[in-house]
Amino acid sequence: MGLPNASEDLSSEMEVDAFRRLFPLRYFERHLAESIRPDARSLSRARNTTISMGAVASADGSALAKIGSTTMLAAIKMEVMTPSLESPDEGCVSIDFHMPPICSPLVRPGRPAEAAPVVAKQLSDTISSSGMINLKELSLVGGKAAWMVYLDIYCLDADGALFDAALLSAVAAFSNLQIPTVSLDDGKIVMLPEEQKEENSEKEPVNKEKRKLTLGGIPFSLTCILHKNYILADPTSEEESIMETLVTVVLDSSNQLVSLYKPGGAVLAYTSAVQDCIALTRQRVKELHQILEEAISGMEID
Amino acid sequence: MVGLSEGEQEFIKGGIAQDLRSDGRKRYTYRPIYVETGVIPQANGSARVRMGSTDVIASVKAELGRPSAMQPDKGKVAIFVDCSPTAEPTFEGRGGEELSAELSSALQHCLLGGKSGAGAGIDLSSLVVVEGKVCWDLYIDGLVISSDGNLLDALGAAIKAALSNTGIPSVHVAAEAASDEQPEVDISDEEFLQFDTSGVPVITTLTKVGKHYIVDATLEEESQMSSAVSISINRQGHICGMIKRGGVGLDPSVILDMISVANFVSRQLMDKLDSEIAAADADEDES
Amino acid sequence: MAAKPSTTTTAKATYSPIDPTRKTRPPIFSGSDVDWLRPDSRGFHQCRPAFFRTGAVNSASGSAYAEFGNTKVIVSVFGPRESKKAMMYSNIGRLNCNVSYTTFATPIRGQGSDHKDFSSMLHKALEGAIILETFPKTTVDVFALVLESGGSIRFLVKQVDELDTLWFAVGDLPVVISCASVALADAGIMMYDLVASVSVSCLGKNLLIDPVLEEESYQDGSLMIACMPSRYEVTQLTVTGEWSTPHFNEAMQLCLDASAKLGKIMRSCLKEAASDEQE
Amino acid sequence: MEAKPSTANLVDKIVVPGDVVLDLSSMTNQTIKLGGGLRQECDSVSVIKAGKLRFSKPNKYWVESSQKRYVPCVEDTVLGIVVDCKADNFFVDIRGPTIAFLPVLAFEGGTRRNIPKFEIGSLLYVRVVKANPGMNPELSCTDASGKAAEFGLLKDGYMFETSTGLSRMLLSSPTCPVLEELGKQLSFEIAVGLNGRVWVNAESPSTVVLVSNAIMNSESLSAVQQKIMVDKLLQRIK
Amino acid sequence: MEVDRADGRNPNQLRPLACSCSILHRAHGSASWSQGFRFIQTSHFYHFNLFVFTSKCYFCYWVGSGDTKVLAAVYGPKAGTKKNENPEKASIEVIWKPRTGQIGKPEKEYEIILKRTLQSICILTINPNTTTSVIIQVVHDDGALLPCAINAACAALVDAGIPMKHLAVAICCCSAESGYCILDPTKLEEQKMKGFAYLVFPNSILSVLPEGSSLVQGEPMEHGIITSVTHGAMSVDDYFHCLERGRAASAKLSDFLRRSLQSKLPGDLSKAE
Repeated sequence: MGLPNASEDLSSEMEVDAFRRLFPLRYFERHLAESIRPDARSLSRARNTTISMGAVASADGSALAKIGSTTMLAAIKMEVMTPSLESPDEGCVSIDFHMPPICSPLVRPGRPAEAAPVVAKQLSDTISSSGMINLKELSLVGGKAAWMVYLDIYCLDADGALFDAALLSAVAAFSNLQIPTVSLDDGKIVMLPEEQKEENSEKEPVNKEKRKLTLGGIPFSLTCILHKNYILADPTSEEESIMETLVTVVLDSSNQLVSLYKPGGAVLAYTSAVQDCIALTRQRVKELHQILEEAISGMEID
Repeated sequence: MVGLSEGEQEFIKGGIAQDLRSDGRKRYTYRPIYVETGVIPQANGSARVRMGSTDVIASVKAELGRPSAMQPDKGKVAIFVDCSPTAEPTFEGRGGEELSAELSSALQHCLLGGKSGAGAGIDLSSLVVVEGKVCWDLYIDGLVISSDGNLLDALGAAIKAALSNTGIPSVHVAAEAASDEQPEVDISDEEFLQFDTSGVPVITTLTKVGKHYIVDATLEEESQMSSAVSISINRQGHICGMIKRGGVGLDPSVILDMISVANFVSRQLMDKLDSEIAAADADEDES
Repeated sequence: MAAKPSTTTTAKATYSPIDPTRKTRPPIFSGSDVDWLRPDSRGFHQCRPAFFRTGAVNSASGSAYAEFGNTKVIVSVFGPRESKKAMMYSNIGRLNCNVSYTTFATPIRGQGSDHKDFSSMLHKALEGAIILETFPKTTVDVFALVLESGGSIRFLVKQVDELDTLWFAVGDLPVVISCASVALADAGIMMYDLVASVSVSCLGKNLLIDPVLEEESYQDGSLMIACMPSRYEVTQLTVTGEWSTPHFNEAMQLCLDASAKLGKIMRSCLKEAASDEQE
Repeated sequence: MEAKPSTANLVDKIVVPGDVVLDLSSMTNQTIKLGGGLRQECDSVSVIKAGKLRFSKPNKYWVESSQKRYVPCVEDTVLGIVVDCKADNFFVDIRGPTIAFLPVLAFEGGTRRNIPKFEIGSLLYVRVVKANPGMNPELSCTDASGKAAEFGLLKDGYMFETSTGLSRMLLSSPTCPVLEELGKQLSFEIAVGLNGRVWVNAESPSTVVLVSNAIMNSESLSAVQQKIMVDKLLQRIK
Repeated sequence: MEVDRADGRNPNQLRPLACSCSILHRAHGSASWSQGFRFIQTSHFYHFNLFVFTSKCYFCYWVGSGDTKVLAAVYGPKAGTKKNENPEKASIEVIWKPRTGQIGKPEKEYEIILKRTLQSICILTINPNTTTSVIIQVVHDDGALLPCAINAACAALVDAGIPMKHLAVAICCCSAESGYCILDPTKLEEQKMKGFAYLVFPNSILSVLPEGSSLVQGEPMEHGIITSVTHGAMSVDDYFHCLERGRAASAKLSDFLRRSLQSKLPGDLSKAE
């Protein structure tokens, strides 16, 4: 550490805030040398994470996930479709990720953020790779009708680790999903009106039992920054902009590797670093699993 | 946009304060209004209205459509305004879009009434042919040819004149078809139904310059406004819509005062407009 | 019959299985029918419970979250910052507003697009309250996202026919306006006063304050006011439907009183946030 | 893998980015000059552009490569085209990432009173005097001592664009075979800019055409091949 | 053999490679890169193929095997950077042109991955406030498209003379249910397999430094991952297995890349003695 640098000398004279803005990298490296981060976290510590279920009343399933101040709102809407000929007894899941202009000063209306389609693609890849959702469960009437699941995730506040928060909110929204009871009416699927649910007179619901999806291996992810020999878990957007090498590891609950995503970056990832990232993710998966369980049980008590 | 020197600005403001505007009018006097009807033969109805250098055309086109699920006993009306680049070079391309959208939405507010249809200038139930199945869709298009202020009032007047000029073909419905099929209809080429336009309101825009407000502001006067309130009022003196432009806040009592002024002024405007429309229709019949 | 359009007119081959028969017919009530209960069992002159919170979005200069019953809105304020387009020199600041909806804001999944009309109405309601002279040459961006709309059937209608879009649903706009002014205050933008906005629906002879969208779709007329409560000035005013002058006066007074109350709630929310900060 | 390379046996060989060509820790007390395409990283020197590693005694190393794009470098002589005239500067296109500035006073004895007039589109033979990253490069029409030397406007003639490698080859000493052979039989004027622009002028247009073709053909030919190619061309006009 | 591949390759065998540089006249640098041959489609191409890697016998052998082929063109450095880019560094812009149709989400993702990968191998501080555009045209896609595009882009950047820290070689490894893994899959194989990983490594370099001095964390520099993108679930061990195979293959690839770059440069320039 400590290449002779002009900023080194200045740092004692300058105000902390000015130093942070002018020499962000050195500011961070000073912290890293002490194994601490500016927000008082240790290097491997993720930010405080919360999930609240059922945040959107008008959706069939929804959740709000917060990692630090990164906030994601995921909501699921179910629609009916005719399944394709290739897979007549499967439904379909369509995942979209939105970054509205409210979430970050870099996004302007009319111009979608560059990161949005990439995160959306990553999410749908991850969810389909993990096999969390059995598309066969989404079938209503074989070959005739199946559920089309629209999952929309809105980033309400972008402060780093967008993918982690988005995946968490998506997973939580799926565990919150209540499939509406529907009945067959004239060859068309319609929703059973509330008041008829008990009486159940003429129309028999086609999906009486299947009100919840059974989720397979649930994927959880952790994004880490590689910088020199340091590994920083769960970066903020400030950290992401200063140290550009990111590694996102997705593991499912049985510790299968669902994705290891490292798009370039100045730092090369060697075997040991990859192993360290995976180990950190293993721990994080346990944490997130517990947080999710608590959120679900909290929902049931209400 | 209007570029005015400070002297000119003061002149306009001072004139209004003394009730003598730069073109010699008083605060509540309109510029002379000329109405011409039937200017577009292809349309079901059309009219051209000139107020000073402001020049607009409105046309009404009727097409058979299907009533909305929410209101099976009503026809549908849509209003669109287009700003021609002849009025202002900056309207070229997408330049006029913002103004067009603002005018369209203001006209919809002022002429089409509430959701249930109450207060609508146009009786939407008269447009239904077969309830729930066939109705007339009215497409009202406004075109701004030359702009010298007070576009909203001019467009409102032009639409009123165009509607009075509109003939809707009478329709004969063939024998009742099965309940969920579209009935066959026969449109007559000769018989036309005339619209009752007595309920159509007129729009009066009161532009506040300094402490006073004026009607029928020119472009130069509009550039000096602090805010403007457009009030649409019908024959009964009821308010049919209102919209405010310009950022500066208004005291509620001023708004109430404006309404009473508008009530008074609009009656004159409506009489003037009716006589102009009658004269124009007579002209058209002769020719 | 009525459910048909959603499949025939939309491009995608999916539809929402909302039961068409469930649509409740308008609660027909005459002028004397004053005891009729509103869907959310409020009194006619009673607003929905309003809740504001500042600092909803960390990365914005200022932000606020508002919840009025089912209507949930987030507004972020960015700036004053460099103007986006290379625009003409201006010795006063610019205000740029944008309102958009999430795809799940309405019962039927929408497109989640920008709402041009609301954007320009929001702009008009706010510009009179902001002291634009304090940030020359720069822009303040006010972006609003409606997370959930107050339960509307408007978008169902929208799919049926393009012509119906001209029906104006003002429901969420007062919430957006009030929330935006709290967000502006949170961002430290200089303002003459907060802007509180309230709307009133007229059903028959009754006036319903702060209508939900179900009520709005059966209304005979509507009045929306955005005003600066302390200065007692109206910055924006929209009226549709037929009103006699006394009726109009009554509605306006109702709105002004309600916005004064709303203004107090907004003020106390800001005060709370400020005192929290000091501690 | 082949035997471990040493600097000596890498010289005149093709190297690609990332290759480490010098180990400074084993070369203490030596001064080395690094040319284009090399970069020092702590104790080693690595390659950043693909090309042939060159060494000239006593201590110069560089990577010789050829590109279609020119990146300005101080003391390069280039051919520029005037694209605009402003009060203080001529704007000159030198095939670089940005337009270069030629101050109106950067001429021999240049004063405010005798500003030269160049029309837009005129071709100039100029020298790069400043090439700082992030700034437009600055040109001059004088040599280091302030003399006009051969710099200035190129009238008439024909200008064509080649790769930077070819123009460097044309400027190398001893004179490159193609110019050598042409010069033996024809008389012509030539100006070569390191930015890959070559200007040729001669009495008869046919000579200009021949010379330019010979030069353009000579890229990627060996010395012997160049001679044969020039001979063939010359025979054709005889 | 553990597995039969449709085209008769063994699991560690790559499809034959071909690379040619400077194929586009107007671009400042360009390259085409193909993995596998399609005899009929590509025959017209050899007119300007300066470098031909393959021999006749390959042709007979590989007819029928699919090929993935990508053209890359580089323009720049051009003046100025876009908004939101750091003007103190050079910026790299990647434009992905699919073979047919519009650019969609997968292509957007490719663009970003490619951009980040190229950013990490180029030296961005030498030409600040400039933009270098890399245009990727997909000619044919039969599996391992992104690695193919990365290789092509890297060759094109070298051709344009953009300053680079080192080269990059990209490879696709598939992992199957039973734990074995195959290299450079065709599209069919990609779809059949449990999961696959796109891996990008630095090329193996010539170095005058003493043996072992370039080790980082006990591993040679070229074993560090520049980019890793995986699809499908696999066990962690499978991933490391892929990594190992990929590294072995990347040595071959980087040899090939070096040879094709060497042949592009004129054999000897002025040194006529």
